[in-house]
Amino acid sequence: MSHNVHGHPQMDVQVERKFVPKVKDLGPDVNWAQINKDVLRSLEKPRPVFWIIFFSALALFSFGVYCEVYQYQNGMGVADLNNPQVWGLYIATFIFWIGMGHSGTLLSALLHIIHADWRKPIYRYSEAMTTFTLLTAALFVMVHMGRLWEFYYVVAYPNERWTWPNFTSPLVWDATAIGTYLTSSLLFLYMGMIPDLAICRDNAKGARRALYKFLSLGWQGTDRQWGNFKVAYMTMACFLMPLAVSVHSIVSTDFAVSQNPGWHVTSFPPYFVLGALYSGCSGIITLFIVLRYVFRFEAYMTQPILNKLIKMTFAIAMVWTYLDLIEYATTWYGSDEVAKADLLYRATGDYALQFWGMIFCAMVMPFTLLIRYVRHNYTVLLIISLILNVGMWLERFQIITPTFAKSHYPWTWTAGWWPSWVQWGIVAGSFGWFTMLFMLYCKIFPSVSMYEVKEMVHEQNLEGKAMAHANPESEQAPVGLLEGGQA
Amino acid sequence: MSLSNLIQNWDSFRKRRPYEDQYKDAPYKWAMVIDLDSCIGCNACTVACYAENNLAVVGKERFGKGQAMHWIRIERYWGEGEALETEFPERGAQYLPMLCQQCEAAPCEPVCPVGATHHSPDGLNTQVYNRCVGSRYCSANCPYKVRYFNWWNYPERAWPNPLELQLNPDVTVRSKGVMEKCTFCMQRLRAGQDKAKTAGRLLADGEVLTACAQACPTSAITFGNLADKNSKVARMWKNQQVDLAKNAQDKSEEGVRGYRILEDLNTYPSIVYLERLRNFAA
Amino acid sequence: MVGGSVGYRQGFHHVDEAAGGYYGRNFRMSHAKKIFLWFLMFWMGSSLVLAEPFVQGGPIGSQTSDGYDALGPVVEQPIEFPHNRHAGDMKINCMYCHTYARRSNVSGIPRLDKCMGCHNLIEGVKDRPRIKKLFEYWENKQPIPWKKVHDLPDFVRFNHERHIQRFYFQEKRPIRETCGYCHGDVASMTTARRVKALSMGWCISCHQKDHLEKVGSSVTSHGPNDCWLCHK
Amino acid sequence: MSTGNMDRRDFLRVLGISGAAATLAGCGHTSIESGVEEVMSYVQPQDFVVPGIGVFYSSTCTQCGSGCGIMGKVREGRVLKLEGNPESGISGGKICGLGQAGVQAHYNPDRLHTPMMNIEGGLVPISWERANQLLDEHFGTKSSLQGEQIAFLTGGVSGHQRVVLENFLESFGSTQHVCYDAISTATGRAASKTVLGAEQPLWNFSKARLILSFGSDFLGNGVSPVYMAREFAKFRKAPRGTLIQIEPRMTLTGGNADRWYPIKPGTEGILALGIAHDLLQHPEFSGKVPQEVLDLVKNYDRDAVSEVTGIGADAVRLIAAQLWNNTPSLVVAGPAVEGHAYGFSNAAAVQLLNVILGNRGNSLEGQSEHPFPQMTPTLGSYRALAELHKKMVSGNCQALLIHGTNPVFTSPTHLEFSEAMKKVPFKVALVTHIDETAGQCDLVLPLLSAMEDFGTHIAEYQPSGVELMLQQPLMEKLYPETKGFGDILLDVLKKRKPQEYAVFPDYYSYLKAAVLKAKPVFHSDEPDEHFWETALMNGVVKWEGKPTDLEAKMVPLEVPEPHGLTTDYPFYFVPSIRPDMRDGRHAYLPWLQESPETMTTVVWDSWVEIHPKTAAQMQIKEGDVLLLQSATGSIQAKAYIFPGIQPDTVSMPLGQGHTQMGRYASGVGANPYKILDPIFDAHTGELALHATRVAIRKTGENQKVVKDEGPTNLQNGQKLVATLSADQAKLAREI
Repeated sequence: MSHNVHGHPQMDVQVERKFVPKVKDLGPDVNWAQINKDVLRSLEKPRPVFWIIFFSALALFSFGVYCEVYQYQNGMGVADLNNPQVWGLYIATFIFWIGMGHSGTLLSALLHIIHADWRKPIYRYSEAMTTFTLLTAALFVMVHMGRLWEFYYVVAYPNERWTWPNFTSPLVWDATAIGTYLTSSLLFLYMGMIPDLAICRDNAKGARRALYKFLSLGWQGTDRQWGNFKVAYMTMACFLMPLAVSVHSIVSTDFAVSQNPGWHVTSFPPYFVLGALYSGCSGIITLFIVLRYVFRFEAYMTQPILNKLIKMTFAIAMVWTYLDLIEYATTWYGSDEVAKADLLYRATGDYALQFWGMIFCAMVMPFTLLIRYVRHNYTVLLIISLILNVGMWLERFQIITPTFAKSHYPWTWTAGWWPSWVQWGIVAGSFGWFTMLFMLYCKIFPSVSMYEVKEMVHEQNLEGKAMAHANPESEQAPVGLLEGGQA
Repeated sequence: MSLSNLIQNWDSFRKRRPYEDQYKDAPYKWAMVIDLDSCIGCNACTVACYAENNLAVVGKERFGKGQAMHWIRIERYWGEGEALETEFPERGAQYLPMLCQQCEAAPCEPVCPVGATHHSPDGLNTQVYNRCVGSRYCSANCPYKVRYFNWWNYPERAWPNPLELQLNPDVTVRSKGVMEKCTFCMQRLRAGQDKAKTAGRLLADGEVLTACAQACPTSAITFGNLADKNSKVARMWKNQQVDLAKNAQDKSEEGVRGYRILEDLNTYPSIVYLERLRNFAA
Repeated sequence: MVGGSVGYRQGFHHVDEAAGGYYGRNFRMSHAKKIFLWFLMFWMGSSLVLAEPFVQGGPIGSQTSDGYDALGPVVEQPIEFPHNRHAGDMKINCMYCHTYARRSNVSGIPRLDKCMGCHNLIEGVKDRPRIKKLFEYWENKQPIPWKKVHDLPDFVRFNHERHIQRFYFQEKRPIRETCGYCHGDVASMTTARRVKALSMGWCISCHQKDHLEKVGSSVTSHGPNDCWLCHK
Repeated sequence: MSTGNMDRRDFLRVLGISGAAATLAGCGHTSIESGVEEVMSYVQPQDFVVPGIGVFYSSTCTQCGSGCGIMGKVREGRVLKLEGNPESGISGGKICGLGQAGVQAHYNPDRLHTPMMNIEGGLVPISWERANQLLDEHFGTKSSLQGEQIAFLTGGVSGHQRVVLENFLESFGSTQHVCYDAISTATGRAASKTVLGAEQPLWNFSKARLILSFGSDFLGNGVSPVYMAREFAKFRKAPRGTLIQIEPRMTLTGGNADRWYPIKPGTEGILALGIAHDLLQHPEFSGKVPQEVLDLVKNYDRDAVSEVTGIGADAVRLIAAQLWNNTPSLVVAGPAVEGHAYGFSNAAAVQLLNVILGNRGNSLEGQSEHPFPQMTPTLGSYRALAELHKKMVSGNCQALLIHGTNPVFTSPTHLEFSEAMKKVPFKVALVTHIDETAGQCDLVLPLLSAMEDFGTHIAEYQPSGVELMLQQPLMEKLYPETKGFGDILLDVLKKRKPQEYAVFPDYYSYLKAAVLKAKPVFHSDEPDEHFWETALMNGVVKWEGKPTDLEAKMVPLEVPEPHGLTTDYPFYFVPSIRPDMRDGRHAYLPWLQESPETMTTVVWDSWVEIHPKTAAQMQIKEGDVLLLQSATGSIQAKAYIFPGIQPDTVSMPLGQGHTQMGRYASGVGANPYKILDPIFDAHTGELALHATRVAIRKTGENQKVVKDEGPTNLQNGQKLVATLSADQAKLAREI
C-alpha cells in the first residue's frame, strides 16, 4: 500500500509492500479535532522549558548585539583579525548557517515533489529553520563587513553614483543567491502556512486574530483556492530545489575561485552542498527532539518519522565523508605542493585539534546512528545531533583559518592565531538570534502543518481501510476531506 | 563601471589579460624593477612611504596582532628552503622589499564585490577607498598579502595634533573598515600626468618617481613607464628577458637575473626583481 | 539678472539637461540597451527604495534668478562678495581673480592683494560697507575666512587646471560657460551658491559625452573613465 | 636685511584648514558640503606660491651628523615631506629613513613649546620674560661666571652654530665646549690617525675591488650612511666588488656581505694580524716591511689565530688570499673593533692591513683641506664627558648648558652623571623635547625644530671638497614661544659684546652676514643678494678641493687577547646600534619606532639576540624574558633567536628604555647603557662599549615579541629572494 493516495497508483510497489509489515508514521488515535487542538495549544501554552530556551537565547543574542556594537564602534580590530587572517569565525559561521538552511528545503520541497509523505509533520519547522538560518547567515555578511553601513553598495540598483557592483565577484553572486533564496524560502514558508493560518484565525481572539486574518489572505478552503494553492505550492517547490543547490554551490565558489591552497578545488560545490544538507539534517533532528518535548508534539513527531530522518542523515553523512576524503586524496596525489603542505598543516599544525575534532564529530560520530539504542533514546540522539553540527562547524573553521595561517607567502604566515572574545560573542549571539527567532515563530505560528497532517491521517485511515477491504476506489480521496477551514 | 560603459567595452572586458602588446598604444603602463643585489635593507623606502601616503602608525599592541599598515615592507629571510643549512647565515641576509605587485591579472580584482579595486588603464590595481565596503576578499585572495585593512579608526588617534599637519593632502586618510594598498604613488603620477597633458606631451622617463624609488639610497628601485620602449624600466625588463604577458619566461641568455615573484600563480606582476648576487668564492 | 547673457543661458541649456539626472541620457541610447536597462530597473525595482535619492532641487532654497535650482544652502560669507558686479556687470574674466584655476588642482580664493590692486584705485566705492570690510582685513594683514561653497568630499580629486585647459583654452568655450558647467552662472549671483548636483553620476554624465577636442576640429573624445582619476 | 626673511615667513604660514589641506576627515566626509569648511588665501604671497602645488625648499638634515642636503615639500604653509637634495654631494638626491622622520620631529605632539623652570623638583612652564631674566642673571653682563666655571655640553655641532657657541663661551673666557657622543668613534679615529695619518680618510669604494669590514656598519650608521650606501651601490655594479664582513653580531652591512664571519668579540685585531701574517708571506713584501711588524705578526699563524678568534684556519687563509688577489682593497673597522679595553690596538691592527695592502692612494685618500676649520664639526667622545664630570663633581662647574645630547640617558651607571648634575647650580637645556637630561635641568628652553630654524652645517665626511650646507625654515614656527638655538645665544652675546653683535637683529642676519663674509673663499664675484639667494636655493655652497695624501705607516703594536668569559659572566655583551635609533635620541619618532629593525624586524621594543644553538642549550624560546646581569647592573628584555650572532655573544640594541621624551619613547624597551661595565680603552680613555660580560637568566615569563616576521623566516622553497653566483651574472651587460 503506497502512502500515495491521490497521486499515481504504483501497483508493483503495493504488491511488494504487502509483505512488509510497516509501522505507521502516526499513531492510530490521532484524529482531526485532536490535531487542531494540539497544534493550536502550541501557540498558547508550551512547557516552561520554552521560556528557559527563549530567554537564554535572548540573553545570548543581547550579548552578541553588544559585541557587534562594540565592533561597529571601534573597528574590526577588536575581533583580532589581521592581515592574513582576514575572515576569522564570521565567514566560517556564515557558511555554517547557510548550510543549515538547506535541509529545510530538502524536506519541504524535494520530499514534497517526490511525495514522501512522512515529511508532513516536520517540514513546517524545517522550512522555518531554513528561513531563519538564512536570516542569520545574512547577518554574518553584514557583521563581517568593514563598513556595514555601506552594505548596499553590493546590491545592484541604479543610483546617483552610476556604479554597479562587480558582477565577477562571487560575493555578489552570494548576495544575489542568498537574497533570492531567502525571499523564496520565506514565500514558500508563508504560502504553505496559509490554510493553517486560516484555522488559527478561526480560533483566535483579539490582536492575534487580526494578525492571522491579515496573513491568511481570506482563505476559505474553497475548491478553487485549494486547486490554485496546490499548483502554486508545487511550482514553488520545483523552483526552490535547484535554487537551494545553487546557493551553496555559489558559496563554495567564494573559495573555489580563489588561489589559496586548500580552496582551489573543483569538487567544492557538491562537497559544500552535501555538507550543507548534512548539517541541516542533524539540525532538524535536534529541533525535532526539542519541539517534540517543548510543544508536546509526541503524537506527530513519532519514532518512525525520526527513523527515516536519521536514515537520510546517515546517507548524506556518508556521501559527504566520501567527498571530503576525495578532496584530501586529490590533494595528496596532485602536484600542488603548496596545497599538500596546507593539508598537512591542517592535520598536524596549530589547528590539528580542530581538524581531528571535525573528523571525529562529522565522520565517525554518524556511525553511532546505526545503533538502535541511539535512534530510540532522545537524549542521546539530541547530543549526537549536536555533535554532528559541532563537527560541521569545525569543518568550516578549518577550511578558513589554517589556509590563511599558511598560505602561499611564508612571510605572512601566522602561528596559532585565535579569534578574540568579540568573535566568539557574535557567533554565540547568532545562535541566540536563531533560537530566539525560531522559538518565537513556533509560539506564534503553527509549527506543525495541520492540514497536511490531516491529509496524512486521512490517508492512513484510508490505507487501513484498504488493507481491510482491498478497495481500490479508496485511492480517490474525496476533495471535501482536505478542507482545512473547520476545526 | 557604469552599465553603458560595460556594454560599450564588452570586448575588452572579455579579453583575457594580459595579452601581447596590450599596452602598445597606451600612453602609460607603470612598472618597476627592484635590484635585490642593490637593496641593503635600510628601510628608507618604508619610512618614505609612511610619509608620502599617510600611513597610520598603529603602535606596539596592534603591530603585534598583525595589523601593521606598511604598504612596503622589508622582509628579511635567512634561507631559501625550509631550514637554514648552516649554523650562521654565511652569505648575509636576504632582503626583500615587498609591496603591491600591481599584477596584470590580479587575483584581488575580480573578487571585490563592489569593484573598489579594479585595473586602471595605466596598468595599476586601483583601490577606491570610499567605494570599499570592507569584505576583505581581495586581501584573502592576494598571494603576496600586501593589502592592508583599516582594522581601527586610525584618524582618531594616529595623528595627534600637530602630527596631522604632516598629512599629504593629495592622499585620502583612510578611516576604519576600508582596505588600502600601495598605489605606486598614484597622486604623484596623476599630478605629473596632468601637467604633461596640459603641456601636450607625455611624462618623460624619471620625471615622476614613487616615494620609495626617490628615497632609496642605493637606487635599487627603478620605476617607470613600460609602455615607453625607451624608458629605463622597459629596457631593463627587456634586458632581463621578462615579458609582461608571459607566465613563464624564456631565458635564452645566461646570467639574466630578472624574475617575478610567484609567477606560476599567473598573476603577471608589474614588478621584476633582480636576483641577489653573492661571490661564492669569498 | 543682467541682460545680454541669453547666449550663455542657451549654452547652459543642454548642459543642464545632461545634469538633469540619471535618466536624462537614456533617450540617446540604442533601443536594445534601453530595453535592457528598463528590464534591469524593473527587476531591481524593489531595491530602489535603498537608493540614495538623486536630489534634483529639493527643499533647500528657492530658484536662483537664472532659473537653476539652488541645491546647496545659502552660505554666509564674511563679505557678501558681488559676483554679479564683477563677472556680470563688468564682465571680468573669472580667471582674472581665480587665477590658479588654469594651473592648479584648486582654483584658489584670490589673494587679498589682488582685491586691493583694483580697489586701492577705485575711490568711488571706498565708503561702501563691503569695501570698508575689505580694507579692514587688508590693514590687519588678515586673510578673509571665506566659507567653502563647492566642497567636494575629501576622497575626490577635482582638477580645475585640466578642465579649464581643455574647454577654455583648447575648445575656446566662453569662460562663463566653462566655469558654469559646475558652478552655474555665478555672474548672476552675489556670493556663490551651489546649483549643480556635483554627484558622481553627474560628473560621469559629462565624462561620457563626446566633446570636441579643439576648436574647429571635428575630432571628439570623452572624459577619462578611470576610478583613480577622481578618487584619491 | 631681514625683510626677505619676513616675507618668506609670511608664505610659510600655515593656512589653517585650506584648499586641499584637510584630509583628516578621510572617508568621513562622504558627500558634498557647502559652507562648512573655511578656505583662506594668503594676503600677499609671492608669485610662485600656488595653492595645491608643492614648492620644494632646500635645507640640511640635522637628524644625524652626515649633513645630507634635503628638500622639503611645502604646501599651504606646511612642510609635508622631505626628499634628498640632488645638489648635495653627500645625499645626491637620496635620503634615509631617519632623515625622512625629520618632519615627525618637527610635528611631534610632545614637543616642548614653552620655557620651563625647575621649581621644587618639577618642571613648570614659565614665560620667556622669566626665562630671559634667569639667563640674564647668570649669563648677562653682571654675571660673575668666569672661565671654566661655565661649560657647554653638546652633541656634534658644526657650522655657525659652533662659531656662535664658542664665541658665547669665549665671552666668559671659557673654552669648555664639551662634546659628548654616546656612540663615539673616537678610538677608531685615533687608531686611524696613528696608522693612516687621518682620523677619517676618504673611502673610495669605486676604486676598491674588495671591502673587508671588521664590524663596520657603514651602510647603517657610519659616518655618512646615505653617501656610503650610494657608493656601495656603485661598488656592486660591474665589475662587482666583494664585501667580507667579520663581526660578532650581524649588522645591516653584514647582511649585505658576500661572506659573513662571526668572530669572538674583541679578537678582531688578532685576526687582522693573522691575515697580515699570511699576507706577508708573499715574496713581494720581503725587505719592505719593518722588522717590528714582522716580529709582531710572527706569532699569529693561522692556527693560533683560529683558536682565539673562532674563525677557521682555512677562512683566515681564504680571506688573506682574497685580499691579495683583489687589490686595491679597503679594510675598515667599526664599533665592534673599537669597543674594548685595547680597542685602539685592535683598530690599529685592522688599519695595518690597509698599509700592508698598499691601499693608500687608491681606495684610501685624505679628505681635502678645509677652508673653515672653526666650523668643522665637533666630534663627541666619552672622555670629554668624563672630564666634565670630574669638574662637576669637584664643584668647579657653576653653569652648564646642554644641547643635542642626553648624557643622563646614555652615560653608564657607574659614571653617576645625574648625581654630578646636582652639584651644578645652574643647568640650562636647549631642547625641542624634554628628555632625561633636560628633566634634571633648572631651566629648559624650547628650541625651534630643524624645519623652523636657520643654520649652517659642515659634515665630518666630505666626499669631495667641502660643502657648506645651509639649513633654512621650511615652515613658520608651530609654537610662538619657541626660539632658535642661534638666536638664544646671540641674544646673550648681544648683551655681553654689544659692539660686535648688536648689529644683528637675529641669528638669520648674523648667518647671512657670516656666509657673505666667506664669499671670497668660494671665489664668487656674484652680488651679495644673488649669492645668498642661490645658496639658499641650492641649500649648499661648494668649495672645490682635492683629496690629500695620507701618511700611512706600519706601527708596531700589541694586541692582547680580550679578557675572557668567566663562569659568573659567561656571555659577551654587544650593544648594537640601530640605524634609526642611534643612541636613543630618535626614539620619540613614531615612524622609526614602527619601522622594523631590518635584521630582526622587531618594532617598539628592546630584545636580546641569542644564537639558536645557545638558545637550545639554555632552553630559551623566543619571547622568554631574560635577565641580563653584568657586574654593573641588570636589565630585562625578551629573547629573540638570531642566527647572525656569535654563539658566546648576546646582543641588545641601544636607544630604547627612555623614561621621558614623550609618549612614543617612554616606557618602550630597556636601556643597555645602564649595564655597561666601567672598562675603558687604554689609549684613548673611551668607554669600551663591547667589553661588558653578562650572565643570562630566564625569569620564567614569556611575552610576545612584536615583529613583522612571521613564524618562519625562510622562504619555504618559494622563489622569493633568489640568489645567483656573482660570476654567472653579466652585470656589465645590464642596464
